[in-house]
Amino acid sequence: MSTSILRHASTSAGILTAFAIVGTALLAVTYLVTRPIIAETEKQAKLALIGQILPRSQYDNDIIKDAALLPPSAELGNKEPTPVYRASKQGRPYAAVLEVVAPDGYSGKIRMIVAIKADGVVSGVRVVTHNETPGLGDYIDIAKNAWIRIFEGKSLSKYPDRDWKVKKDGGKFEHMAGATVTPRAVVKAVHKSLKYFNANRDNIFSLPADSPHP
Amino acid sequence: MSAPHVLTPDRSVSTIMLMVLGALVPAICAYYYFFGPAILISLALASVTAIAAEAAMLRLRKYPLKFFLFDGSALLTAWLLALSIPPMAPWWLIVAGTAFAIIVAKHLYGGLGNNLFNPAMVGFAVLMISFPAFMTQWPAPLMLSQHPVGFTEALQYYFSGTLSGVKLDAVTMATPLDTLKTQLQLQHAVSDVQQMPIFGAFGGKGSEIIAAMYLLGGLFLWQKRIITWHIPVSFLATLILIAAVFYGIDGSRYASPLFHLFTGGAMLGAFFIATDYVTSPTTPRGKLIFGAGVGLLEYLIRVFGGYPDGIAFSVLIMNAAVPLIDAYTQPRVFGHNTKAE
Amino acid sequence: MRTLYKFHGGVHPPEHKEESNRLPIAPAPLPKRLTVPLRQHIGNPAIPVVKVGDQVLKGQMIGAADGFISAAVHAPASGTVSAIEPHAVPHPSGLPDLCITIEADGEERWIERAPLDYRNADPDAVRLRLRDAGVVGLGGAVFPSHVKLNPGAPAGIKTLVLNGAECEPWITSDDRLMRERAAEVVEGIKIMAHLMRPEEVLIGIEDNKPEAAAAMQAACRGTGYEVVVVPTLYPSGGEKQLIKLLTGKEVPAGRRPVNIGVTCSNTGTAYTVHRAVNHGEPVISRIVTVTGNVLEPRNFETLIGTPIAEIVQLAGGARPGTTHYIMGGPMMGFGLDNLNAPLTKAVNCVISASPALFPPAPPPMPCIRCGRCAQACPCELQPQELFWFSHSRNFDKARAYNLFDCIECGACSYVCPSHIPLVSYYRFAKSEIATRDMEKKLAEQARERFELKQQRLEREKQEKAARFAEKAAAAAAAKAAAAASGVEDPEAAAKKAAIQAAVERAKAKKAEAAAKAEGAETPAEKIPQGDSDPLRAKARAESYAASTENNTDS
Amino acid sequence: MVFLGIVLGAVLGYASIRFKVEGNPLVEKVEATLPQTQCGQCGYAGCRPYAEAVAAGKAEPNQCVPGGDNVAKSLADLLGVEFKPVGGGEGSGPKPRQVAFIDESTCVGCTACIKACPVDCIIGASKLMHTVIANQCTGCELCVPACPVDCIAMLPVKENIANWKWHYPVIEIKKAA
Amino acid sequence: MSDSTISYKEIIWNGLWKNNAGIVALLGLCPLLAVSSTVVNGVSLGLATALVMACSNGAVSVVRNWVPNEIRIPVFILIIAVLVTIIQLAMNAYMQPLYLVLGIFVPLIVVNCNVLGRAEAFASKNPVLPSMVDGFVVGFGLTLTLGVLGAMREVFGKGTLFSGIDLALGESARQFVITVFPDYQGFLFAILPPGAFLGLGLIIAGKNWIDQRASKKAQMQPAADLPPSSVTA
Amino acid sequence: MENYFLILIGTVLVNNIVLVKILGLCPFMGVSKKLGAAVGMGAATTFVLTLASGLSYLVDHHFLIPNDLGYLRTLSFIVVIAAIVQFTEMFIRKSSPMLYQVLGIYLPLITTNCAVLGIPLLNVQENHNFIESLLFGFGGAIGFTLVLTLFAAMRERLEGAAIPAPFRGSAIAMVTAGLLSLAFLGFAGLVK
Ligand SMILES: Cc1cc2nc3c(=O)[nH]c(=O)nc-3n(C[C@H](O)[C@H](O)[C@H](O)COP(=O)(O)O)c2cc1C
Ligand SMILES: Cc1cc2nc3c(=O)[nH]c(=O)nc-3n(C[C@H](O)[C@H](O)[C@H](O)COP(=O)(O)O)c2cc1C
Ligand SMILES: Cc1cc2nc3c(=O)[nH]c(=O)nc-3n(C[C@H](O)[C@H](O)[C@H](O)COP(=O)(O)O)c2cc1C
Ligand SMILES: Cc1cc2nc3c(=O)[nH]c(=O)nc-3n(C[C@H](O)[C@H](O)[C@H](O)CO)c2cc1C
Ligand code: SF4
Ligand code: SF4
Ligand code: SF4
Ligand code: SF4
Ligand code: FES
Repeated sequence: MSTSILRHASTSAGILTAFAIVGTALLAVTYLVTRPIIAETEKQAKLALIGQILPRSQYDNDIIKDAALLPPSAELGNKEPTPVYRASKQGRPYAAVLEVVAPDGYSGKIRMIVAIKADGVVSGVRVVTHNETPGLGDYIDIAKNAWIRIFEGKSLSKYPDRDWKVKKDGGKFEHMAGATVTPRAVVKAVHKSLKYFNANRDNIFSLPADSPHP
Repeated sequence: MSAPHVLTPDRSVSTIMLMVLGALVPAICAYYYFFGPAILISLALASVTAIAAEAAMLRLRKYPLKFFLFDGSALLTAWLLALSIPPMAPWWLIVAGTAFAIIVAKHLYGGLGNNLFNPAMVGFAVLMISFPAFMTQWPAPLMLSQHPVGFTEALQYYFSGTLSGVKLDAVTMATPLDTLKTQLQLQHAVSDVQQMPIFGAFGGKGSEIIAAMYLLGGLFLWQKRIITWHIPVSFLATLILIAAVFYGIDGSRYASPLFHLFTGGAMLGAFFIATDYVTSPTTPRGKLIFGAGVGLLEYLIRVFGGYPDGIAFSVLIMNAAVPLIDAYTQPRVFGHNTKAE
Repeated sequence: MRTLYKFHGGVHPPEHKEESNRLPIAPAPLPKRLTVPLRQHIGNPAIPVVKVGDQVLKGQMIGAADGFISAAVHAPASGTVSAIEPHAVPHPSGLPDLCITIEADGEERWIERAPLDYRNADPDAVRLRLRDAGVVGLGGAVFPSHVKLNPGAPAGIKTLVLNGAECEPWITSDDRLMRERAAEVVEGIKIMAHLMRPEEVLIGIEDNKPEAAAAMQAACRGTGYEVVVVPTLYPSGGEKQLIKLLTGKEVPAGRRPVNIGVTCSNTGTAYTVHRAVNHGEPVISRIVTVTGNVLEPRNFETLIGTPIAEIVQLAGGARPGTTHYIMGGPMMGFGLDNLNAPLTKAVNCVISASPALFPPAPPPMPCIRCGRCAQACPCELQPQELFWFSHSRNFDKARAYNLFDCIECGACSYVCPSHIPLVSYYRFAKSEIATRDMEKKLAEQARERFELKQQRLEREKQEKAARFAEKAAAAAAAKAAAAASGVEDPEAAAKKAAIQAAVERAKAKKAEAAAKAEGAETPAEKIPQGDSDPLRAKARAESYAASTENNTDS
Repeated sequence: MVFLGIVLGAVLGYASIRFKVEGNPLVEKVEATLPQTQCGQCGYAGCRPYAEAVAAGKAEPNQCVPGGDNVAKSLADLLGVEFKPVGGGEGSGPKPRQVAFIDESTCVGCTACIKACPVDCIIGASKLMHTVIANQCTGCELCVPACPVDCIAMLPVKENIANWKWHYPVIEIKKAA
Repeated sequence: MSDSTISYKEIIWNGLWKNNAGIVALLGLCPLLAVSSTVVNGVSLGLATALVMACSNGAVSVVRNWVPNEIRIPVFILIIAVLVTIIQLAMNAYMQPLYLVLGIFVPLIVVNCNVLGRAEAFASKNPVLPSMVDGFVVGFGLTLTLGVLGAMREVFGKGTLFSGIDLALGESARQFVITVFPDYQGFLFAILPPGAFLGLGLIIAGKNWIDQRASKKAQMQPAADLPPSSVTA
Repeated sequence: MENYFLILIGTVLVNNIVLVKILGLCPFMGVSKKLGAAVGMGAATTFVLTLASGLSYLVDHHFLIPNDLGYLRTLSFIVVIAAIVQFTEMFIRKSSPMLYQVLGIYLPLITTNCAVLGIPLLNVQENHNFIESLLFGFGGAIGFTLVLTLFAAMRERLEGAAIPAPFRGSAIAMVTAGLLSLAFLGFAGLVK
C-alpha cells in the first residue's frame, strides 16, 4: 500500500514538475523577448511625460540616461531616494526634472514632476498620480483642466514666499471654489521644490549620472 | 373575517407619516427664517419627484396606486432628502437624488417596508459622492449674506443655474463643519475658528436654531409614541461621549460636544433619520446598539474622515448591520430561560 | 393586598361590556330541534351511542368519550334522534362535522340525576363523573376538565387559579355568572380544590367587573380563597398571563401550567363542575352573551345545540346593518358563515357585527417594522419577524423565532398601523409547520417500513436461494427419474389458474355493479361500486379517506 | 519553481490517495428531506437512490414529484443552488395527499399489491380480501397497476375539520384597485 | 457530453446568453466590476480573458489524457498561470498604457474561476477545437457583459463612449471617442465601485426580465412580490 | 505602531477589499445566502489569506527578487496559495476534525478567490514589508469577513421582501452590494 502511494505520488510529482519546467521555460523565453520592448516603451512613456513640461527641442542630451538619485528630503516630500533627470544643451545644464510628492492632498499623496530651468524658473508641472475627488479636486490633472499650467514661468524671484499661496489664503494662485485643499497642497509642494532646487542646484547638476532603474 | 375584528382606530401608516412630516414643520419654518425661501423650492421639487417616481414604480409593479401613493412615506423621504442637501442647488440635483432614492433604494427592494437602506440617505450619499462640488456649497445665513436671495431669484437659480448680477459664491459659503475642518488643517485652534461669523452660540449661526427645532419635533414624536427613546438617546449620548473625550484630550483641536450636537445633521439624524422604522432594528437592545453605532461613525467620519458630515454614511453603514443586529438581539420570549421546576 | 406582577404588552380596546351586562341572565326557551356536535372539545370526538330514531332523555349521554383526552356529549332535551350526520358547526373552517340531531318533544324529561359526595369519593371517580358529564374548560380551549384536574406533577399543585378575567371586549357571560351564581361557582371551586389540593386558590377578576368581584368575595368568605382584582388589560385572561399576574411565575415555553405547580380554570368551568358533581347534571347548556348589533344585548342560559340563528332571535334579533356574526370575542373569535350552526360548549358569545360597530379593516399595507406589535405582544415575541417569515413561507425561521409561543391573542394585529391580519399568518404558518412535521414523521415511518421490507425481501431471497440450492441438489439426484419435459411447475400452474378464475369472477361482478350504477366516471367513484349501494359505498370510501389524518396522533 | 513543482506534485498525489471520498453526510440530509414515498417518479428506484444521486450532484434537486416545490426548495437550499420548480415549468405544491383504497368486494386476494407496496401497508393473506392501512399509505400508486382486477383506487384525502389547515391569508382589495 | 454531440450552436448560446459567466454564473466578477468603468477597459480585459481561456482550454484539451486525475487541477492552474503571464508580458510590451490601467486585474485572470471552470468542465473532456471555441465563447460572453456594463457606466458616469480607446489602439484612435452628452456634469456614482455593482444588478435584472418574458412562465409566487394583501383583482 | 493600526483600519474599512478594491466577489456572492456559511467562509479565508500574504512576501523577497525572476511572480504565488490551501485542509482535517467540520467545505473554494492572489500582488505593488504584508492580508480578510457577514444577514432578510420579479435573486444582491459599497465610501479619507 504505502509503496504504491509513494510510486503514485512520485509519478504525479514528475508530471507536475515536467509541466512546471516547460511552463517556466516558456515564460523565460517570452520574458527575454519582451524585456527590451517593455524597457523601451517605458522610456518612451517617460520621455513623453517629460516632453510635456520640457520641450524636447530645448535640450540635446539623453535625459533618461542622465539621471541621478537624490537622497530623501522633506522638501521633496519623499522618503526614498528619487531620481532627478537633467537636461542639458550643448553640455550646459539646462533644466532638471524633479519627482515631487505633495503629502497633504485632500485624499492622500499627490505625485508630480516638476521641471525647473537652471535659472530657477518653472518650466512645467504635471501631476502623475493623485486620489483627489473626481469632479472637485481633480482639476490639477492636465487631462481635466489646464490649471496646472499656472506654474509655468513662475519662480521664487518672481513671487516672494508669501505669494506662494492660493488666493483664498492671500496668495497669487487661482483655485476653484469649493476645492482649496488640493491646490493648496500642490502650490506648497511646488514652492518647496523650488526652494530645494535653489539650495541644491549645483549638487543636482554635478551628481554623477547613475541611470537609475526607471 | 379574521381575528381580531377590531383595530386601533387612531393609527395607520399614513397618519404616522403625516405626524412625522408635521414634526418637521417647525424646523422648516426656522430654515425659511434663517436661510430664505430656497428651501421651499427644494422641498417642492423633491416632493413632486418623489410622488412621480413612486407612482411610476407602483404602476410598473402593478400595485394599486390609491393606497400606496398617499401613504406619505415617499413624501417623507423627499422632505428628509431636501432638508439634507443644500438649498440653492440645480434642480436636476434634487430630482436625481430623490428619484434614485425612491426607485433604487425603495422600489427595487419591494417598496415601503422592504428596503434595507434608508432611501433618503441613499439619495444623499449618491449625490455626495457624485457631485461633491454642489453638495458642499451651502447658502450663507441671511444675516451674513451680502446678497439675501429672494423667492423669484432662487427659483431662477434652480432652473437656469445663474443668478442675476451676483456670483453663486457670493451667496454660498462652506458650512461650519466644513470651515472648522479646513481651518483645523491650517493649524488654527477651535476657539479661534469659532470666532468666525458663521458660528453661532454653540453651533452654526441659524443652523443651531434649526437643529433645536428638530429636537423639538423629535420630542413631539417621542411624546406621541411614534418613536421610542432608544435610538436618539443612544446616538446622541455616544456622540456627546466621544466628543467629550476628544475635547478633553485637546480642546484646541477638537470641538466641544455641544458644537457637535448642534451642527450638521446630528439632530435631524437622531430623531428623523436613524429612527426610520424600516431600516433600523426593532428590538430595544438592537436600537441601542444601532444608535451608538451611528453616533460613533458619525463622529469618526465628521472629524477624521473625508466628508464634512457623516450622518448619511453612518446611517447607511449601520443600516447594513440591522439584519445582523436584529438577529442577535432578540429579546427573551415569555416562558423562555425561566428556571423551570 | 397581594402584590400583582405584570406581563409585557397588552392592549386596551374599548370594552363594550355595558351593553350586555346590565340585565340578568335569561333562560332561553327550548328550541324545536337541537344539533349536538360530537366534537366539542380538544381530543378525540365523542363516539355516538344512540341510533337514528332512538328516544332520548334530557341529559342522556348520546356520545361517549373516546379515550382519555375526550369528553362525553349529552342530549340537551328529551326527544328523538332524527339524524347522525355532518352538519354545519361553529368552526373557522366553515366545514361541517358529525352531529346528532334531536327533535325535542318539549316534555323535558330528565335522566336520573344523582349527586356525588365528592368529599368521600375516590378522586378518580369524581374525575370519571366529570368526563361522563362532558365537563370541559369553558374558557376557550375546551380542554377536558377531568384531565386537567389531576395533580399529576410530582411536586403537586401549589396554586389553583380561577380565571374570571374575561378580558375580551363585549363578552359578559362570566361576569353575569359570577354576579348571579357566585355561591355555585365557589362550590365548583371547592370540588376542584378538593381534587387538586392546592396551597392557595386565587380568583383573578379584572377591575372592570367590581360587582362580580364583590359577589365572589362574599361567596368566598370563610373558604380561604382569595379574589384578586387585576387591571383591565387584554389579554390578562390568557392563562399564562393571568398566572404571571397573580403569582409572578412564568409557564415555561412549550410546557403546561402544571409544570410549575399551577392549574388555571375558567369560573364558568367551576360552575359546570359543581352542577355535574353536586347535581348530577351534565353540561347541556351554557351562558352565552348575545350582543353587538342586536336589539337587546343580554346573556342567556342556552341549551347546547340551539341554532345560532335562534340565539340571535333571543336578543330581539339583529338590527339592520348587520353584516356578519362573530363567535366569541372580537379579539379571538371567528366569523360565522352559517347561522344553522348550533351553540357548542366553546361558544361564550355571539356578536352581531355591523360596519358601524366593527368597521371593516382597511386593506393591509406592508409591515413598516414600527415595532408596535412587539410592544403589545404579551408573549414578548417579535410579531413583525414572525410575520415576515410566515408571510414568505420561511417556516424554519418562523419556528426559530418562537412562533409556537404565540397565543394568537391578536394584540399585535390590533395595534398594527398597517392593519395586517398578523394572526392569520401565524395560524397559517403554524398549521403548515404542523402538517410538515407530521409528513416528516410519516415519511420517517414509511422509510423504516420500506427498509424493513427491503431487509425482509433480502432475507427471503437468501432463504429461497438456499432452498433452491437444496432442491437443486435433490433434483440432481432424481434427475434420471424426471424426464425433461416442458411442463412447468404444477404448483405454479394451479395458482395461476386460480387467480385467473378469481379475476373472471370479479370482472363479472364488476360489470353487474356497473350496470346498476349507470355510468361511472371517475376512478374514485368506480371502485366502491362493488358495494351493493353505490352511494353508501362512496360515503364509506370518503369517510375512510378522511379518517386517515385524524388517526395519526397529534 | 521546479522545486515547488516537485513538492506540490508529491503532496497532491499523496493527499488524493490518502483522502479518498469518505461517506457523504449530505446523503442523509437529502434523504431526510424526501417524502419517502418510494414512488420512483424521480426516475430512481426509491428515495434513497435519488438522495444519493442528488448528493453526488448527478440529479437535479427538483425531480421529486410528490414532494413538490417545498421539497425542491429545501433541497436547493441544502445544496446552495438556485431553486427551480418541480417539473421545470409552473410551480407545484406537493401533490394533494391521496391514499389507496381497495374495494374489498372485488379484491380476489392475489397478493400482487402487497408485493408492489414499498412500505408494506397492505394487509391481507393469500386469497383473502386485502386492506390498506390508510395511515401508512404514502399514496405512491405503485399498487394500482399491480392489481389484476383493478380494484385499487387512489382517493384524495378530503378536507375535514380534523385535518383542516389555515390558509394563506389573501385579502382581496379588488374594489380599491 | 460525448465528443460527437457537441453543437457549436449550443456552446455559443450557453456561453453568450444562457450561462453567461458574468451575469448567470456570477463568476469572474472582480475584473468584471473593477475594470468596467469604460467600454475600452472592459472589453480589453474581456478579450484578454477570452484569449487566455481559448488557449488554456486548448492546452488543457491537448494534455488532458496525460494528466492523472489527482493532479489535474494543479496542472491546469500551472498552464493558466503561464498563459496569463505571457499575455501580461505581451500587454506590457505592446499596450503599456492599457496595461497600467488594468493593473493587477491582468494577473488576476489566473484566479478567474471561469478559466479553471471551463478547463475542468469542458476542455478536460473534449477535443481541442471545440474546447478552444468554448473557451473563447465563454470569455467572449464575459467580454460582452463587460462591454455593456462599461458602456452603461461610461455613458452615465462621463457622458462619453470609448474614451481611452487611444490606450488600446494608439493615439490615432482618439477620434473614435463619442461624446454622448456634451457638457455633462459627470455622474460619478456610475464610475465608482457602487455604480459597478448596481449596473451589474441592472443587467442581471434585465436578462431575467427578458427570460421571464420569453418563457411566459413568469409565474412568480404570489407570496413574494405582493404586499400582504395579495392584489388578486 | 500607528502605521500598523492605520493599515488595519485602512484595509478593513476604507479600502475594503470587496467593496472598494473589488476583489473576492465570487465567494462574496456565492457564499452569502446563509449567515452560518458566510461566517465559516470568512474564518477560512482569514486564515488562508493571512498566511498567503506572509508566505508570498517571503517567496518574493527571498526567491524571486534575488534571482531577478519577477516575471514568475504570478505563477509562484498561485502555486504557493494552492499549496497553503491543500496543507491547511490536510492539517486541520488531522488536527481538529471539529474545525474541519466548520471550515472544510470552504477551503477548496478559496483557491478561486481572487483576493488571495490579489492581496499578495498588491503587497508587491505597495512595497509592504513583512509585517505590513501580514497585516494587509489579515486586515483584508477581516474586511472580507465583515462585509460577507453583513451581506449574508441582509440577504437572509431579503428572502421575504416583495422584490420585483426580475430583481429577485442575484440582481437585488448586486444592488445591495452596490449600496453597501456606497455606504463604505463614507470611510473615504479616514486613512489617507
Ligand atoms: C466628498 C468631498 C470631496 C472633496 N474633495 C476635495 C478635493 O479633492 N479637493 C479639495 O480641494 N477639496 C475637496 N473637498 C472640499 C473640502 O472639504 C473643502 O470644503 C474645500 O476644499 C474648501 O474650499 P473653500 O475654502 O473654497 O470653500 C471635498 C469635499 C467633499 C465633501
Ligand atoms: C394538547 C393539549 C394538552 C394538554 N395537556 C394538559 C395536561 O396534561 N394537563 C393539564 O392540566 N392541562 C393540559 N392542557 C390544558 C392546558 O394547560 C390549558 O389549560 C388549555 O390549553 C387551555 O388554555 P387556553 O384556553 O389558554 O388556550 C392541555 C392542552 C392541550 C391543548
Ligand atoms: C388571549 C387569551 C385570552 C383569554 N381570556 C380568557 C378570559 O378572559 N377568561 C377565561 O376564562 N379564559 C380566557 N382564556 C383562556 C385561558 O387561557 C385558559 O384557557 C382558561 O382560563 C383555562 O380554563 P378552562 O380550562 O376552564 O377553560 C384566554 C386565552 C387566551 C389565549
Ligand atoms: C420615524 C420615521 C422616520 C423616517 N425616516 C425616514 C428616513 O430617514 N428616510 C426615508 O427615506 N424615509 C423615512 N421614513 C419614511 C419611511 O419609513 C421610509 O420611506 C421607508 O424606509 C420606505 O420603505 C421615516 C418614517 C418614520 C415613521
Ligand atoms: S405593528 Fe404592524 S407594521 Fe408595525 S411592526 Fe408590527 S406588523 Fe409591522
Ligand atoms: S397574537 Fe401572538 S404574536 Fe400577536 S401579540 Fe398575541 S401572542 Fe404576540
Ligand atoms: S419521487 Fe420523491 S417520493 Fe418518489 S421515490 Fe423519488 S424521491 Fe421518493
Ligand atoms: S397502498 Fe398502494 S399507494 Fe399506498 S403506499 Fe402501498 S403501494 Fe403505495
Ligand atoms: S473572486 Fe474575484 S473573480 Fe472570482
